[in-house]
Amino acid sequence: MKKTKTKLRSILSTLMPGLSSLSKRGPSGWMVLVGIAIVSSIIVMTAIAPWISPYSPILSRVGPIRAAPSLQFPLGTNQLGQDMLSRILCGGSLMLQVSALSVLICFLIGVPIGLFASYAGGMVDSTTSLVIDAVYAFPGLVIAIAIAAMLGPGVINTALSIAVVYIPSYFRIVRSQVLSIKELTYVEAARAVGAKWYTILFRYVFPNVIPSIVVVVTINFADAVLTAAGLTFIGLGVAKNIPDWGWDLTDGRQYLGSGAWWIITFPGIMIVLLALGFTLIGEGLSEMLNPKLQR
Amino acid sequence: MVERVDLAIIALVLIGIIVSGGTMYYAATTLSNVATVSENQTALTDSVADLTDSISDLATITSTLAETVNASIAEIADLKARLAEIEASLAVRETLIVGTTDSVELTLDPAQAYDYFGWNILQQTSETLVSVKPGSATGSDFVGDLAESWNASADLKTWDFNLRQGITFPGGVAFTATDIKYSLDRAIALIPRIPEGAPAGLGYGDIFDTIEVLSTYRVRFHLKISFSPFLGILSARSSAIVDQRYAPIAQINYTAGNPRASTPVAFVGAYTLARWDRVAGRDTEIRLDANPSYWNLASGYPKLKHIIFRFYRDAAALRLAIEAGDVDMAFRHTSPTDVLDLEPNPNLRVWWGTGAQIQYLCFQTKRAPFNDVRVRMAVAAALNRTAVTETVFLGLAKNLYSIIPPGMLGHTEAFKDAGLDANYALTQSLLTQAGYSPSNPLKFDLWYESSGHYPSSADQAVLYEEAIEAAWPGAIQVTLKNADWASYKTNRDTEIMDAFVYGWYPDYVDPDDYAFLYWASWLHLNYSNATQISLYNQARATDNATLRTELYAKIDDMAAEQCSVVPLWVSGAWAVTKPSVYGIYLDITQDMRYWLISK
Amino acid sequence: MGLRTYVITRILLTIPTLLLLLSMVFLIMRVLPGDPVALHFEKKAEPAQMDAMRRILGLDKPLWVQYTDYLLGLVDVNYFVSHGYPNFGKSMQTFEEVGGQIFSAFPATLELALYSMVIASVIGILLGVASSKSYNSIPDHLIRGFGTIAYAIPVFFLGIIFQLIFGVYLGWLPTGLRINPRVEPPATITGLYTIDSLLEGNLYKFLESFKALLLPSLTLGIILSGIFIRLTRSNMLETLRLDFVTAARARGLKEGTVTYGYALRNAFLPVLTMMGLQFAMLLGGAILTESTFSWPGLGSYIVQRINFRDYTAIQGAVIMFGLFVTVVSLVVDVLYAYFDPRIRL
Amino acid sequence: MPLLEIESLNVDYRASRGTVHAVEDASFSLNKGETLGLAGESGSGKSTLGLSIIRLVPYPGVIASGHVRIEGTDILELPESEMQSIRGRKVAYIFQDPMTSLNPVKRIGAHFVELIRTHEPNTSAADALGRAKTILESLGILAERINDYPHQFSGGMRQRIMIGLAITLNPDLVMADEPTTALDVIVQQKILDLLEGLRKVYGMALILISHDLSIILERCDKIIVLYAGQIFEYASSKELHRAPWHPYTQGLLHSIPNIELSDQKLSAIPGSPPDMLSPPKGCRFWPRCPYAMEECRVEEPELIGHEQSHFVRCFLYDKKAGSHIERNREG
Repeated sequence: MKKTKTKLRSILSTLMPGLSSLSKRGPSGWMVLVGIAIVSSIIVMTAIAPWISPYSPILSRVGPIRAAPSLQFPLGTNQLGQDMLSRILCGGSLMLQVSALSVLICFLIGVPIGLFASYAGGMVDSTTSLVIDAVYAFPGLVIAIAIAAMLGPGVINTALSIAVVYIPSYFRIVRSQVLSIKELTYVEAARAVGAKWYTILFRYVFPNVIPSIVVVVTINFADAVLTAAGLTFIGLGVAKNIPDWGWDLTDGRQYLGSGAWWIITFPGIMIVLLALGFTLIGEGLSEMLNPKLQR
Repeated sequence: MVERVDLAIIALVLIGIIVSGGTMYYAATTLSNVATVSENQTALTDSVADLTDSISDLATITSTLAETVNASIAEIADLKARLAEIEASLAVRETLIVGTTDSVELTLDPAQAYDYFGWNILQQTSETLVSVKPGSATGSDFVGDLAESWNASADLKTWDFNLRQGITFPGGVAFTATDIKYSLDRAIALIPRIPEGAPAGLGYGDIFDTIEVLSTYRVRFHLKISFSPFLGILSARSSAIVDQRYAPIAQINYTAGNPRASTPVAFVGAYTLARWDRVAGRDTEIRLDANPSYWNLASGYPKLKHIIFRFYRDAAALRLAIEAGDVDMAFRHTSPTDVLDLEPNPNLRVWWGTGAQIQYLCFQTKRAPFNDVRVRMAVAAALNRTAVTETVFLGLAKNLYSIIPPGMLGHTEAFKDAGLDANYALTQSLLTQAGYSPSNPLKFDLWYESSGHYPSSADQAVLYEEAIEAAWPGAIQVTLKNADWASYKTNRDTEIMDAFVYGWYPDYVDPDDYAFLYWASWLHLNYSNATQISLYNQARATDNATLRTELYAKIDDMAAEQCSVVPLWVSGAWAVTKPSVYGIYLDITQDMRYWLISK
Repeated sequence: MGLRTYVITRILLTIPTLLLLLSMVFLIMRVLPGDPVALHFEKKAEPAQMDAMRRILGLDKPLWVQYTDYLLGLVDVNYFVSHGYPNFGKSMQTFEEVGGQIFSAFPATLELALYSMVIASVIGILLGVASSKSYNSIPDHLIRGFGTIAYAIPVFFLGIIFQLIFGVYLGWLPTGLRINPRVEPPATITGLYTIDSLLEGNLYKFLESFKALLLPSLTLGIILSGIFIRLTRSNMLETLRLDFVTAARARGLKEGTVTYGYALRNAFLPVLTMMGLQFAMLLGGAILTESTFSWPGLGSYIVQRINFRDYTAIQGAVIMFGLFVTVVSLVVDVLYAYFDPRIRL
Repeated sequence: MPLLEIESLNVDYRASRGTVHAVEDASFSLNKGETLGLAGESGSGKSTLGLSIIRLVPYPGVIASGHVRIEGTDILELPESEMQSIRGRKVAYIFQDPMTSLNPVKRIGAHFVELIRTHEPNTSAADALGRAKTILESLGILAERINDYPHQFSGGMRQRIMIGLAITLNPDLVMADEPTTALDVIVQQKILDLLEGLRKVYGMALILISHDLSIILERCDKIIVLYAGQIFEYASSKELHRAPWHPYTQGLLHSIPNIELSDQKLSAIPGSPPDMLSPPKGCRFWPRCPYAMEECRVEEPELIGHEQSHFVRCFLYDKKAGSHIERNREG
């Protein structure tokens, strides 16, 4: 246990200086480390997949249909006789693209709105809050489904439909932060010496909001992955000729009854891992950044 | 002093306790019943032994004896009662429980219903003049139901029917020729107000002219056109006979709000609709009871007293249900994988039949690349049907080389004969003629429907794309695109799809209901062909089978040269039942005739 | 501010929110590609027929008329009195009363939500407390691990796994539907099968419906418990470090009293609020759970209706969902105010 | 036998960044009815010392070694259950901030009832409530307010309630940790007087923990001066007041305004307490000590005593116990 810990630490610290400092931050630090490890390894895997995957992930009948895991096909084959291992290796890209895109969109829209609206205060603030809360108070998936159906399949469209769901949480966190920071003495002081509003907003307020945004971003990553999987499950995924864990998971279901557990299990595990990685990072960070919990 | 906040936690936990507690209690009571019975019996034998040993405490023993006996009798009676109650609630005997993933789309009014399951239920509850003989191979040999005999004029424009006598509606009202006239007049009259109904869909307006009651039991149909498949039309559910009392001529179901409120339940069919529950626009329970005044009772139909339908969301759920024995029969749809997987199961029996559902590839002939017939033909030649039927449908669907499915007259192998199947050499030569090459590749979008309207359409699309691109590596670039059914239809009408896969399900079993697909206006392919149409109309106007066969064959051959629509495959048909169930006919009509089933 | 006025104002505040939601959905639906009219015609559809259908569906009117008509329908009192539910209009696909459809589907969702909420809160609170008590020790790490993983599992994946284990391999529990198909559903009183069957006094039916309910609610409950564990834990950790907890210990009170009577009782309030906020998410999960378990609830209803572009149905369902969520959050707020002596209403 | 006897007690804080010796080798004893003052700057470990007496050192603190004997029994060996019965009944603890040391969602009465019935299970709730009422009365709080919630009371009243809770089961020892710092000056005196009075009435021993030496000087018989977790000086308050030995104590005394000395120049101790994670080698005070010598930087002085009444930890005083003649400061 201890040995592996130290080993992991040394590896990581060579990988990226500064990470090792995390490991000094107790369990929460470790959560972040493990999370980063999982996510980065998945990213790397997906990146090099084309070179390491034994077969083409979309080529049908490279082996028998629904063949159980064997030496030739370590993770078996699916209903089209495609090699599951290759599909697992390549299948992450879609999830990663979608989640990354949606997070980007959320960030670019949610944060500015949150900053300006809550800093401006008054009518602007209250009206935006009303709209945002309306969205927030509603089962996100329904909206995602509706919008996904509206925009039709496609990476960007899926990302958009997910983004719409998570923008509110950005707005809310930013708003709550800004409202508290606004009143802090040094901001008051800055205002007193006649600093411009944008100076205050970006020089004083924004930097203080960042930590809590980082947490939301990571959690959002996890949720985006899960929501993307959910949309595919409902049948709003992108075209089938791109390997995707979400699709395999959805397809696999109808072959469970006939005992082909491997079609669904492995993509499922991958999705869980990816979401888990992001969640770990998020939770670790949020615990570190939560002053009330620091001892 | 009870603190308020306690309540919150208590409340939370309490609900949990109540729920689990309830279960515990139930389990406990039943178990204890069983236990005490056996206890009492052992006690009884013991006490008998004691009796023989000593007479001294005879009194006590007899008393205990009495007690125990009474007790056990009471307990057993109690258990029996419970058992009986349960059995009664299940009504296992004479009941067939059918699991399905279907649901009545809208209504059970013949003038409006236009979905497979709705028609299937109607077929049990209603009667038509004629119907296809169960097990018919071609679907063209008709037997009389309400009609005893019939004959058509030479020009196929006038049809006379002699009706079966002594048939009564439930409640004893006699069935006569006026009911025929009434029912079909009603169907036609409602067309403008039910534009989506079957009579509109089957074009009753273009076929029927007038209906004339010759006598109580004779009726004559005057048609606008010479129409050979007229018996097919009459055997369609939209021609079912309704009861004037329950189906007023002006009645449109959805104006009544609740479709059940206005659904004519009293036909003259083998079964009557005893119960129909819907939750959120989907069926949750349908129960059919045997019709006591069914005209064909004499010959022993219907065989079963009750048919109960259970509704599952998807094939996976349905498979689990039939496997677990929750239902006696699973019909529409267990997936090919599942049915093949279940076949060896000794506790189940799989019935195979003929399918009539077809799928075909459509080309948008309005614009490039598919305004060039050579390109259409090239892609048609690149299609690998076998890959799909064998891989996706595991051989349960059959390659289709003619728009008319096998078994029906006029079915040919036109596209195969024209070499339009996995014929990569042909593809390459045709594309070269059309000026395409790896340096100037052919690019187009291939669309499929992705919300489950068609079976495993995504997997099919993947294979089609693979085959097409493999035909001439580098020279063909297919972009796979998908849309859910609603958008798919819009895309069809807005003509944005270069090539797309579409399906067809027959209204009546006759080539007449298939052949027109090659130029069907509603596919928006901007393809029309006067010769084909005239051939089609000729085939309509004659009842000479050989002549019709030739005509349809001609249409197919021309289609293979034009490639506006390329037939892909025809579905198989199957039902899974418990071994005890028999009397299932899965013929080309696709009808499930429940009155023939027994167990 | 008295409790009543507070509640009333809150209710009044939900109206604009719902109106906003409705308008958004109303517009979104109308820009969705796909046309409820076309969906009624499998093949031939002459323009005349299309127009007829469009008239029947009331889609021939200009948009704002449709909108105002819809709103007027919603507040149609006579209709409400006669039908027992507001006038959501008729389904554009089945022509049934949307109100009727929704209210027939809602109990299923309610029952699912209710049980999963109970499961989630019981698991979440108990484990959360346990892990906060054993801060930074093995049990703490284990529980947190469980919580984090539970949060990261796609709800339908967990559901399928449960179906596979308990339904297929062990065959203990049904894998779908609200009650065993061979059993007559209980007479509808509340619409919640478990409750109705108890009211009927039929324990057999209760057992059956409970068995059917177990897997879905467990699936959803476990997923949700992940969050609740985290919330309870962090709030407990904060509270456990407050003076009055140490003070209580210093007075020699039993550890149980200190943990539950002091720490949890104070930590519970923020957890309660968060539970309220999580409710929307629970419903989101319910949609996937329902389609995994053939659960005939509002979730599968809305998914299916979106496929049919059934405008009225979706609008109705959205309002229903929104109402559900807002009511829950309202209840939570009131509870909070009621339980926390520092807040006086 | 003394009421409380502490022997070479060590308390560590095992933080993730290293171990802090919050209390180091503390030994002293306290007799029935005596009053002891624990003085020292914040972070000097006085609260930790106090809490370790009832075994409530907060996480991640642990009592590393030593003995805490109450009436001869070493409480560090006791099982938790017996420890619980000691807390509140034998030893009571009054916390610094009355605003946060009552359960905000419990009524005042509930606090009392709970306390009484935990330690005397066969008292009826009614009796317990009665007792609570009388105690409140005696503290000058109206009995009918027994059903109010903490937030409805002022700080001073809450501290009274805390004191009330402390004395309810008239314990042998009451510890008051900065009982007045959170309150304004007038109330402070009232509270302290109240405490004093009650102590006399019930004859309890009192440990008064405060950063304010003046309060301790006027209220306590014995005084312990803590610095960076170590006892620097331990003497009777008279002795200490007359002749403070340790430079640190002297510093503290100089920083107290004194009415008697008219021409007193107030002076604060330069510098600030050390970082406990890496305390200075040798004497922990030398960086701030005006008399720091070579050896102070190298080795750590021990607590040496003359008579049984005065101990000090400083090289200025001869290791040879007995002589308390100060070495010439030039040397």
